[in-house]
Amino acid sequence: MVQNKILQSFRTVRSGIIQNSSPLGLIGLITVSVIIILAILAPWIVPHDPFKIDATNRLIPPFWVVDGSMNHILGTDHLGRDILSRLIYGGRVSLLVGFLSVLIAGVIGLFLGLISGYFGGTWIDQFIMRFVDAMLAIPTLLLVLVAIVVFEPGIVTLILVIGLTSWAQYTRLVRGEVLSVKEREFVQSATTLGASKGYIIRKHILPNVLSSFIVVSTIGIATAIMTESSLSFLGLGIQPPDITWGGMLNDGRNYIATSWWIATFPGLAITITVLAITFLGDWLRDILDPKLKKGGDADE
Amino acid sequence: MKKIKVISILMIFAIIISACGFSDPDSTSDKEGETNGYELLTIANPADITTLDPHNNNVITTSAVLVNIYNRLVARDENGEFIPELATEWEKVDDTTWEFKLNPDVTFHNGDAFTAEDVKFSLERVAKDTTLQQNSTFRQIESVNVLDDTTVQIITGEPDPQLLSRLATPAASIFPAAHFEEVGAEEFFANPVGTGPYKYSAWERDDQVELVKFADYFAGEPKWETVHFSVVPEDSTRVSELLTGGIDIAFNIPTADMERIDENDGTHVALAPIQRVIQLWLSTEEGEPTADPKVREAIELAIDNQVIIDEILLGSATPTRTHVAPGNFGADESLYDTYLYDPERAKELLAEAGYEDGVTVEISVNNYYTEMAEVVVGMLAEVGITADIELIEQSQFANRLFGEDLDEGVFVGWGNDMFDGSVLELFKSDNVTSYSNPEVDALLEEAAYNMDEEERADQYKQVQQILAEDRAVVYLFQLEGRYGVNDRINYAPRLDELYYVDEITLSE
Amino acid sequence: MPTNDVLLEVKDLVKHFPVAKHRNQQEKAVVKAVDSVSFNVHKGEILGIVGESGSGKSTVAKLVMQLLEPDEGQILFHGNDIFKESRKERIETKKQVQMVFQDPYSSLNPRMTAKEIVTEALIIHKKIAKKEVDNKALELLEEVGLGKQHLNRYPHQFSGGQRQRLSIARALSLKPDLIVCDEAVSALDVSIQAQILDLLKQLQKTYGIAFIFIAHGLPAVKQISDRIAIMYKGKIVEMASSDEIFDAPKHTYTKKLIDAIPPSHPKYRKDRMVRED
Amino acid sequence: MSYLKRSLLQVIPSLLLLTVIIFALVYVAGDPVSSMLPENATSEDREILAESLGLNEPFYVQYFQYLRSMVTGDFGTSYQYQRPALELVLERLPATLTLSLMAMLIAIIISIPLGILAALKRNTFVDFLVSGISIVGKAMPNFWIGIMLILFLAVQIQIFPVSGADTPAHFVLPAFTLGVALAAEMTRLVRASVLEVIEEEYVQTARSKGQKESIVISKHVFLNSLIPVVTIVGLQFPQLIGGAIVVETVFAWPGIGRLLLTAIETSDMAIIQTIVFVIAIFTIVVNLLTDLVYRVLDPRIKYN
Amino acid sequence: MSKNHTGPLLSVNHLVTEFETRGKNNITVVDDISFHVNEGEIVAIVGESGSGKSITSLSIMGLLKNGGHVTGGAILYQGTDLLKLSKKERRQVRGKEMSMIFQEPMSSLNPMLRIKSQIAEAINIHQPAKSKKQVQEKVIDLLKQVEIPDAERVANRFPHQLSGGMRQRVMIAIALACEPKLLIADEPTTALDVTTQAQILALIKDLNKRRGTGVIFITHDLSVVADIADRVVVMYQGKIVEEADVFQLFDHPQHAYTKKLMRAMPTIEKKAGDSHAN
Repeated sequence: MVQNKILQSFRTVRSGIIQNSSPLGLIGLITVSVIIILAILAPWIVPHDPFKIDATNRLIPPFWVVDGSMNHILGTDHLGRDILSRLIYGGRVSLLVGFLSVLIAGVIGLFLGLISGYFGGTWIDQFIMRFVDAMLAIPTLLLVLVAIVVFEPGIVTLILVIGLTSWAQYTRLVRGEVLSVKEREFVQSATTLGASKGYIIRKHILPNVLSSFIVVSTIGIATAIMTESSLSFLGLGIQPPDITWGGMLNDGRNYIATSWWIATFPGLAITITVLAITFLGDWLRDILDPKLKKGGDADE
Repeated sequence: MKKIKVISILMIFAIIISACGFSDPDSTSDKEGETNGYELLTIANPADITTLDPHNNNVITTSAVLVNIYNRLVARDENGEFIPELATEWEKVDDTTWEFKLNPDVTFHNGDAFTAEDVKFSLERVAKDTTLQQNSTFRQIESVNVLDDTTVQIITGEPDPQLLSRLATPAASIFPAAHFEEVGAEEFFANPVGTGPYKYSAWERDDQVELVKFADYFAGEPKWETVHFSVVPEDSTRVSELLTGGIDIAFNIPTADMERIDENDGTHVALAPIQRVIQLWLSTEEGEPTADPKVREAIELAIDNQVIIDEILLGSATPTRTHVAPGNFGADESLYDTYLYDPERAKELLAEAGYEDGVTVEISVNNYYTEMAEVVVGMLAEVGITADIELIEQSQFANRLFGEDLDEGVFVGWGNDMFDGSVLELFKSDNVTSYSNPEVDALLEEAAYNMDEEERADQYKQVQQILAEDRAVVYLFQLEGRYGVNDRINYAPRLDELYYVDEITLSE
Repeated sequence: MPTNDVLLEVKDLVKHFPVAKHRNQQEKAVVKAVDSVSFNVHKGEILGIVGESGSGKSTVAKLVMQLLEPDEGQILFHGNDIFKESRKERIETKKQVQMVFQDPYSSLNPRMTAKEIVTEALIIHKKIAKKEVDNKALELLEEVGLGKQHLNRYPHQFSGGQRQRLSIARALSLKPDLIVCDEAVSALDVSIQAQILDLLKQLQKTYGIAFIFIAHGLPAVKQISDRIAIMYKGKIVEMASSDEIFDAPKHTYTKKLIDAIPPSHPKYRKDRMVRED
Repeated sequence: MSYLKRSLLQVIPSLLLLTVIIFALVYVAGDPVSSMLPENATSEDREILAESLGLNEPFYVQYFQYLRSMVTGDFGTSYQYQRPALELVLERLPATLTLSLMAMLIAIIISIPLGILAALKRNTFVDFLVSGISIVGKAMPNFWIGIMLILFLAVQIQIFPVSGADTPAHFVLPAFTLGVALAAEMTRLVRASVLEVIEEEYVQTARSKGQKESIVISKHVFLNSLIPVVTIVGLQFPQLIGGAIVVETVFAWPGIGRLLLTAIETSDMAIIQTIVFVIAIFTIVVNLLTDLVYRVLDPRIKYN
Repeated sequence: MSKNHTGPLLSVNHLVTEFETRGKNNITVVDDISFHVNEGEIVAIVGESGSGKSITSLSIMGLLKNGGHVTGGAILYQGTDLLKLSKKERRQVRGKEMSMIFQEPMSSLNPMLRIKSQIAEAINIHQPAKSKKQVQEKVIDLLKQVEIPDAERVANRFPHQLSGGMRQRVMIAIALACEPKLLIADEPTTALDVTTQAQILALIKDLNKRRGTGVIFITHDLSVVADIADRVVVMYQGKIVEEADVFQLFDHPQHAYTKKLMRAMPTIEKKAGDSHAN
């Protein structure tokens, strides 16, 4: 059964790729895959030790610029570290922060949203929604900032903090979706079949809520990566020697005018990743919509 | 359809044009109607002043501003020598009594005449009020006795060889006693009154402090009409402001921009040594790898001070093996402008200590010095020492330090606003460092109350030698202050990092 | 008809909905959606309920389906008051009363295949082993005139009429005694409507299932119903056999409804005489 | 009116929960004592100070004290500035609000025409370009945009001042930097909204009257597509203020964000609490306002 | 548009409408159809969903969207081929010469605007010379013409405050604002209750009779056709399969599809005892 499900969803995705071959979606998918693969394989493919500091080889420009060398294709930073290697390593942490924090926020948000939506109008719903309002009334960055002071900045802290402070938007989204799905007749129809609450949530509500949830989650990943870089800018991000794109961007901020490459490449990496994830999200929404699945038109 | 398109394009143009219309109003308006160029001086700091109360301040950038509003009895010249300010002369009556003759022709900004009562009030305030941040520096003062309008005696509890140094810090500023008591502290610091060359005009928080000329300044009419200490936290923005002529002096510019500023038409970089010495404290506590003197020595030998100075600081520092730099009391110049570097020997030492396969030390770093610390980490790695660094926000650093919540290694830049060897008291037992050496303790204790200058200086020199041998601290270098300066003015940065605005002149 | 033939008995059913209070209204305003409604459904009978939008006919359906709780009154199914039953009994009742909804586009979960939809009730009530699912699903689909090729399709791949067939197959799966059709053909093209009505009639004959057939117009109901109830503003204003309603309508509203029915041939036009002048 | 009353009542539990969240966070953040004393103070000094500040009381006592004084308008005193925190925050609030409003204005001015243009030219090069720019605009960290703008527009071509908050020209770069992400978001939203509305039958009705396409768009599409946009603008407001923390640092803008950063660096509890609270209240007010605007805009809600 | 034109009001000749689909062949939705409407005549187009009947009406109005294009044939209105007109000329035909009402009275009125301004808009477009007061009077007059009671009050309301039937009356008022010669009604009663449907049908018939407006009435419901049409065009899969006088069609349906439709019609009249039977 499980295998069937997996096979089926694989087929779904595959047919989605073939039939809704939005080029942007495909570009997004490929880009994200490449970044993930690079991140996983980082230790084996980086041309240099990304942590190796060499003060005498600092600020070497990329190879196509005068004074650049093929040894450091994208140049070196202000401490003489190889930028390409650091970019590849940085992707690890940035993606980890993005995915895991959204996972945390998503799980909490989905859970509370389902409860709140299903029990819409009751005191449970009221309580959850007031909590959501409270969370949403504070800018996420501000919440993260305050929280980061409490705990020491680090990868785990950051993931936890971003995750625990950004669930409210998911709750709100999921609740809204649940409320609207709940009114659809097929849910009533399941009730008339004698289905239990748990069954209805699991089988009817959740699958119909999931697609917009997934789309918003992909955007959440992008937002988390941006939040991390903003924190790095404010000096409260992930600490060296851990490498993140935000941290690299921040390292380079004083060199933008003199050694542009230090900040430009991580900046590009963030932008490209966020773009790719956004494309991927839009595209996921399309392929997760069964209405766009082909196969046998109505005949009568 | 067409109309919509036209409208949208027009809208976008409208923003751009309206924006351009406003652009650059101050740079043009300032230049016009200019008579002598002394109308406005703008100095940009990375942080705002924290208070207008010098007694309740321990931030150097705040002092740098406040010294223009208030005066002390004595001051230091640009080389660190004592010079008269509100006091015309002083003498040591006995080991615990000092007598000061005051300048009779001084008036406060509000017109009040400066008298001995003001000195008594001000110094006793900072010496007695334990809630003030500078209280501990002045606790030595038992009382201030007014002999007549222009004579005071300061009585210390113990013999205090550093009294003059204390009185020369900005924290010893003198307030108008009658006015202060009349309006109360809150109102006083909302509109502070001092005797300095510039009067307080406005403080727009996180934006700028505005001072204006005090024409009746006792030492002669000040040069500048208005002085702005503006706050530009982002380094690159501060440099940009300097390059576009928005400011005259930009403090603490990134080394990366030094060349740009020098090459830019109309700006240059001014460098001068400051009291700050970058140092790495190493725990000698039992159980830590750094408890082994060989490891500590290896660390010192692994660091190539000159490479950091040349590559990261572009030459704007001097290597040192002591905190007490020349110009300070008790400096051991044999330890200055020198460093030890021998990575091969460092490896040997590690092997001797049983760490052939490497050793890991944890270092807490004040994030102000991240870049240098990271290079040090790289150098330590070369000889087989893995340094895990934890960056600590500049302002959190002190908390963590005094909460004794730091790692075995501490990478820190430490100033010396007393210009005295007493700064070494950091290494007295039961202080923030873990170091404990009875010999050092005894020397420092004696020196603290020793009124014999020569002997006292010698005691400090001995301490410096012992520390250089024990390596509970590895000194790296004395920093230079890096200021970006507009070519229209002459500005020579000072050792104490203070801005004496009146020393800044227009260039010809 | 003898009373032991009664499958469903609705007694004095009342359901009010609160509406937002108006500024200068003191009392709580309510909509009397169902206002003291009583009727019986006999075994194997098709009862048509006709009323325009807002007449309360859908609320009656929801009450019968236990999707709503009544404010007053009783609903007896096989003689038991369904709102006083235990949880377990209620589930039993639910199995025996099924529903086909109006909107063929929202009454089917877009993420389930036809197979999953029609066998869902069986799986919920654990009446079927996993390997039987395909066979049972096919059986049900064939019952409503669909075939093997439809098993793994999603609802959006069906036409409106086919979807309504799916809904009926789903309702049939538990072999219920009563199926409530709430405007089940209103959204369909006329020719499709006829097919669905035929299907229902056939199911009634084959399995003896009773139907409550709700519609907003008389024509559809006339064709299929044994008896017809006319609802107007929350009340049943007239209830009689299908022929009686058309031959001798008593209530003025019933007459108005009949009057509004378009002719089946231009020759029955009411204004024909005028037009030909 | 009853709507307003109801909304206001709903706000109260949220605010209470908010105070708990804030207080808990700041409580854990803990020890402000060290930052208040000079570098060489003794541990007795620390103890005395902690005692005098009531920092040795248990959590709930401190919370209720906090709540009680807050109700009376006392948000505590900043250690760093030795002044009432509320006063400090309110002093900076106008700068941040002006910046945020300017950013929002810029975002609106940019996004509405571009969004409409993209929708009307759907699937053409123009649409692709606009959508592309807007996605990129959202994907760039705003401090990066800010530093770049300074380098090019202020240092290279010198058409705008670098930093500070003196003249209208000073607004342009920071407000633009802050508004870019919102503009990008809104452009996409306006586009989607217009595309949706343009499919509505009443638009066909207007065309069937023989109305000019430009008037069809301005009269029938524009206003209707504005409704979801208004809602988003309200929801985005807190994120805008969040962005201001970064932008204020880049452009030396003397607002609440800078105050917050200083406060965070010095663990100035009172200021942090007050800022979070004031921003939250502001957000709630803005949300109420957008709700009202929404009600005014949409007669379906207004006349019900 | 020549005033003294003598032929049919509208004649559609070999009309072909296609829709673009990305990357694939175009879909032909209306496939070479021809029919005409005389002045004062009600022509019903009957067909099931997807038969192309609505697309035909949109093609005539020039309101095709989503990649739909007329790719062949001619649409002659009083002898002028509408397809050869410029966009502007085409627009001026809409509303003034021919107008349209839609199926969904819920969504065919702009929810943001008051009833009066939506009707006034239709007047202002083609008769800009009218003063505000004249327009106002005309609005009320139109509302009265479509038998809306309390016209002054309704004029000031928003669409959502009206019932479905009232909205459809307002739509008809808008369509009639400039007294067009042709009214296209696309399933105008499908979403309405039976009694409301009867009223709207009566209204359309009445307007047709009193003003001589030609009507194209699109529906899937033969009984509505029986009630209203003079002539019937039956469409099936984009083609016209039958065209006949309404009596002829009901008495002698030719095409199999027509017959199927006929069979599906629910009948309520009793054959015997019908006074009109002849």
